[in-house]
Amino acid sequence: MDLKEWFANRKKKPPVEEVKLPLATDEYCALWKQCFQCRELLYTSVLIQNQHVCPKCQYHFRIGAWERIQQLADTGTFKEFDAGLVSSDPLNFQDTDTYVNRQKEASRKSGLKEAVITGECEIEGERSCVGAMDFGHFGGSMGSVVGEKIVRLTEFALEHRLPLILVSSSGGARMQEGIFSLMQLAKTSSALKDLSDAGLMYISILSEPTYGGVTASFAMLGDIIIAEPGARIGFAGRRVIEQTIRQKLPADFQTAEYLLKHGQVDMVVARTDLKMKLAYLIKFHAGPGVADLNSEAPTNPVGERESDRKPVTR
Amino acid sequence: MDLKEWFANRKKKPPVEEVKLPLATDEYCALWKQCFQCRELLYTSVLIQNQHVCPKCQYHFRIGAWERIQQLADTGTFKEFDAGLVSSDPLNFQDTDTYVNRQKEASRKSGLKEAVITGECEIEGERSCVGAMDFGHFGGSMGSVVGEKIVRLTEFALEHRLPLILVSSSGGARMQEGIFSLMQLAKTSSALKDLSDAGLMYISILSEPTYGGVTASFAMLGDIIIAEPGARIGFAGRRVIEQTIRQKLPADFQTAEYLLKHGQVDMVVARTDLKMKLAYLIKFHAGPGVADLNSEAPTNPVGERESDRKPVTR
Amino acid sequence: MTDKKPVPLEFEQPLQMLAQQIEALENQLQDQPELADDIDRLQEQYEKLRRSLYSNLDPRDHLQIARHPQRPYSRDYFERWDENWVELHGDRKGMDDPAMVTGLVDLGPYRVVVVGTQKGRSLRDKQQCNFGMPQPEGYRKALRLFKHAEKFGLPIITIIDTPGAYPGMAAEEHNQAEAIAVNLFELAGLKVPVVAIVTGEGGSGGALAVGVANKVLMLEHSVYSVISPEGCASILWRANDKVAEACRAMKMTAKEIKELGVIDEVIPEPLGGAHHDYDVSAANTKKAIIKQLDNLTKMSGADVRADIQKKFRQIGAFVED
Amino acid sequence: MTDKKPVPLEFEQPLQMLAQQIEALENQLQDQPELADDIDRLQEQYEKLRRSLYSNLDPRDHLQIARHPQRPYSRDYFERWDENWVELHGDRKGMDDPAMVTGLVDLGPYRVVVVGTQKGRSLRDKQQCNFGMPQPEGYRKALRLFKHAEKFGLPIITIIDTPGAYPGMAAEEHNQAEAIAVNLFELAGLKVPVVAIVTGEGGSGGALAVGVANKVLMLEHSVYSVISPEGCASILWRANDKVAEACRAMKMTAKEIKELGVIDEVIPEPLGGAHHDYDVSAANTKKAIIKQLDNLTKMSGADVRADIQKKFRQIGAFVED
Ligand SMILES: [Zn+2]
Ligand SMILES: [Zn+2]
Repeated sequence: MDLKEWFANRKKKPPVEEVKLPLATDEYCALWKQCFQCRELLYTSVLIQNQHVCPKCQYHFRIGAWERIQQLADTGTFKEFDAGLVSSDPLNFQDTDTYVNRQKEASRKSGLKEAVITGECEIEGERSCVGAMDFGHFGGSMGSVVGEKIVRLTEFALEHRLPLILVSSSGGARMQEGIFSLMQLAKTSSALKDLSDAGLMYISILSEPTYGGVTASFAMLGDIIIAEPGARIGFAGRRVIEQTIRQKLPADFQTAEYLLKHGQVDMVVARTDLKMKLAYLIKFHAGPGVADLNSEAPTNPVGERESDRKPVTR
Repeated sequence: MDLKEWFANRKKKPPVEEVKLPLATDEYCALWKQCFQCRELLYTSVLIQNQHVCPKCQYHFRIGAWERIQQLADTGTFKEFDAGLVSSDPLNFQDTDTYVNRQKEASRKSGLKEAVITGECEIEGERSCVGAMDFGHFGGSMGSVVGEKIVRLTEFALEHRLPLILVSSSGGARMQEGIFSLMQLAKTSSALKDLSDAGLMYISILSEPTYGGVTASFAMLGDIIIAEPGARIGFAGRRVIEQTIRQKLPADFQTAEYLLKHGQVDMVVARTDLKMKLAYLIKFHAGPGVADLNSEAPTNPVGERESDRKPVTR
Repeated sequence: MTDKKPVPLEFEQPLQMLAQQIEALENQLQDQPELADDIDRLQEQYEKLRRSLYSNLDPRDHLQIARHPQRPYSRDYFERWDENWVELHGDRKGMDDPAMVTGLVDLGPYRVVVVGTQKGRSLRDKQQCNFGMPQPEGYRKALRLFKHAEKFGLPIITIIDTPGAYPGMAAEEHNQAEAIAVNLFELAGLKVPVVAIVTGEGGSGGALAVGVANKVLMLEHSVYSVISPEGCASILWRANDKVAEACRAMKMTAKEIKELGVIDEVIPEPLGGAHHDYDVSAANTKKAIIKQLDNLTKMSGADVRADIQKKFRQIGAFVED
Repeated sequence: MTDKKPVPLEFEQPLQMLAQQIEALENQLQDQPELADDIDRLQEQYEKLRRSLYSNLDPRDHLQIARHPQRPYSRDYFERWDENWVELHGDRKGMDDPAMVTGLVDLGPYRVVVVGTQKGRSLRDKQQCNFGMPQPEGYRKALRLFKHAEKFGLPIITIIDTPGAYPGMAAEEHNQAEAIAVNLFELAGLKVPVVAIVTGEGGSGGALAVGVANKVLMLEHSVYSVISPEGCASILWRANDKVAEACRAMKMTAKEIKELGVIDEVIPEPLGGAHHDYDVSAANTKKAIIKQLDNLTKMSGADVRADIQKKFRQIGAFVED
């Protein structure tokens, strides 16, 4: 079934209400899983085999950061960066529970220390810097650690002149770190400006869901922006908007396909094609870069394939 | 009467149909002139005194290139450039009459050789490059000569690091020079790109009417864009749009005020205030320029007034 | 606005009652001269109470002052900084967002480009300004002026007083997330100095979109937060009556944020808040800006850029194993 | 498209009549073998007429071929230049104009960014593509891709086949004049080479918005003009039946414009027009592009920019006293 058919079928179904991600640990325990969209019962092992995409209706299940990295990185090539970075509690924040307790609970559920995993790896042989967010950890929210890890990854990419790939999945900035969280928007965007001015490539991948401060910073700054089918992406949440404008929004509002139609993403790519597409784009853009353009005579003619370059294939 | 009142009054009147500019030569002969908007009979000498703005309703009459220059330049400071440039007839163009004959007729009516006058002058003591178009000559259309004169003026501004001011009034590109006329859009825009990259200031003034190829090139490329009250400005003409979309357009469509509301111009300035406003803007932007920003340490702190700079006044 | 009497806020009730008592006594003073002493005593008490009240404000009280309907807005500052300031309009692409005011201001020693959010004063103004919530086109208008400033080597001054971006359908369709992100990105790469002042509410990404600056200043009673306290209360407490708690928890007042090292300076306000004296508020902010520009304009373009990058690079609180 | 029989144009009527005669005779050939000679003679006559017809086209005939509903469009070329080409979408600000197609193409020796106007093939496509008339957002989408190309040092190939910009209300409100002007401005400042090909109609400023290039090529039967011939006839002759005259007067055919020195090369088409063989048309254009890039990519970024500036600086016809 191709994307068009899948999407056409999807429309016939009643809109799926708020999808809750099952806990990653439970997921591995369960033998069976029901598709949120077509209601088909699926063998968990088959689902994993198909990169957590329903083989029947192409529904894209939310996946965690490690699954994402495993899907994108060539086997055995991923080296994690900054695994030891953990949040402090700069505001001594407490609502109905303390931030410290909530952090513990988040880690217990996700098995992660923070909502992003960063590192370097090869993608079809192309050395790259990759960061993947995990909505299962604290709603994928961005606090100081997420900001710092993304900036360090960006700095590494700049230093080693590598392409940068960030896979977003986030509810937005982390309230419990208050103004520090807000400033991570500026911090990450600022690092990306340096990367961009050096002529390096950044591909942003938006997965279900990407909202708030993450959308309003690095997620929307890709040289190329790719969304996963059906992913919901926006700045303000659907419910907040409906309350504000006092009217119902169209069913497909803020979906990847809606964003494509409204010129906000370059393409919608099925997860099962994502790795090959990324590799193609990285190879395509591996050229002399902007630095040569400012020299008197470029050593490599612009856009020309180097004779020893690997052939571009998909 | 302020602008708002004037505009409100204007709306009450039936929309003025295609306003024909009286011949410049006739204009000086006539003792009386009737306001196109409020129908008041005005002494021509009073009207000239008031810069061709109706003292009663503030209607801005179309003015010629020489009147414009006389209004903007400090007395006796204007030096014309390229007065000897005249059109050739590269296509041997002929419709119901030859281009050669139409050129002669245009010059007879306007007293001009071409639809733009360019040169340098002082504006409240600020040395500037000024070009003014004349709708009374061949509908202010841009052919090779208009393009060439504007480019030469721009190059002079670049060489001498002077601000550039262009006052547009045009029906668009000149059909009789075919593809040459179209290419003047690229030619003028390209020259302005060089000027801009050198950190120099270009103020575009849009006067009644500015359409087609002139709007789609230099007229819309000002660092600051000023429109005259009531001036009609657009790319496609009102009638063509109405025929295409098969509906009536709002009465104020494509007026200066409509463009202001739609974010297309920085300000609408009455002709009687234009010179002072221009002088203020030129002085305001006379600073170290972008070149200094790229040096290691600017000789003039950015934005700081030089001690010997003339005070900024309006 | 300064000629209108400041409307008292909720927490100012005791002060207002005292003021009414004093007024009542003063009305009787001609008939009963012996009241003079009482009045003096009450006046003293009033001044004491006033000082104590404003030096012991709860974060939520600051929020109320920051949102005071008579609070001076961007235009009030621009007009007072330079009575001949020139407003520039539009994003050049279809919209002139009244919630984002931009123009040219002559500050005396410096000519600057100003960019500020605008809430609107009259009901009609408020509606036009969308209560200070810019549309994506507003952020893009700001960006146009940032680029203008850079081209001509003019420093940029921004004023922040916004609940944030607008949660509307068209705003999402026109990609407000991108509009904000691109501003953060471009502001961080400018070669002219930027000074931002939070004068009222600094709400979320919509505030930051004009807030990435070499120096960020806050007025004494202004607030700056990652989410509105109402939003925070409703999400974390699931209760609308926990706004005061949310205000406290988020540490959103000028003093607290300065202590956290996120901003550079707190600008004092007239006693009772900026709306008690527009002229003094404008003079204070102008003075603070000029002081900052005196240093920033000594830097080269490259240094200005490095400075802004370094500033935000450092912000964050974490532990490294 | 190539599997569909080309629909004949008005001026091709004599040719078609001859073809029908030949077909009729061929059907009788089995019964009357003596017809073979007649058929051969007619075939010969047909080929002669065909060559003579296409070598003596009136400017208006070229216009008709350029506007042929089966004419290959941007997507037809991109697909044939690189069957794995990647389309990129959107202006990032609210719209993805289908009338402007953009993406990445691997030409073999060169990787390039492609930008082309698109007319649409089916009725639904045509409507979505607005009959090849981009909205301001389409020009801005193109600009985004121009900047992308420059950042990554990729040459730009543009395809022009558009009646021009759309005379619509929203297009004016969204400032299409500015969208076009800014593209002219920015294209002239790029540090990567640009090659533009007029493949069909090159209509006015809307065409030029993706046509400011180091090398401008035209297909043999394509046209390029400052205004549509219909517009020209209606304004200058005040008569709708003077289109052929307008075509002639404006000198809008590839050959004429090459002779005027405004373009660099005329690319031959399959006999009868590009729609007779998509593959050959794609191969011809690809070959022409690669030839141009072989030279252009040897230049430095600064030289590329200087070259494009110089190219348009020179265009114009005037006399100096
Ligand atoms: Zn399913
Ligand atoms: Zn009048």
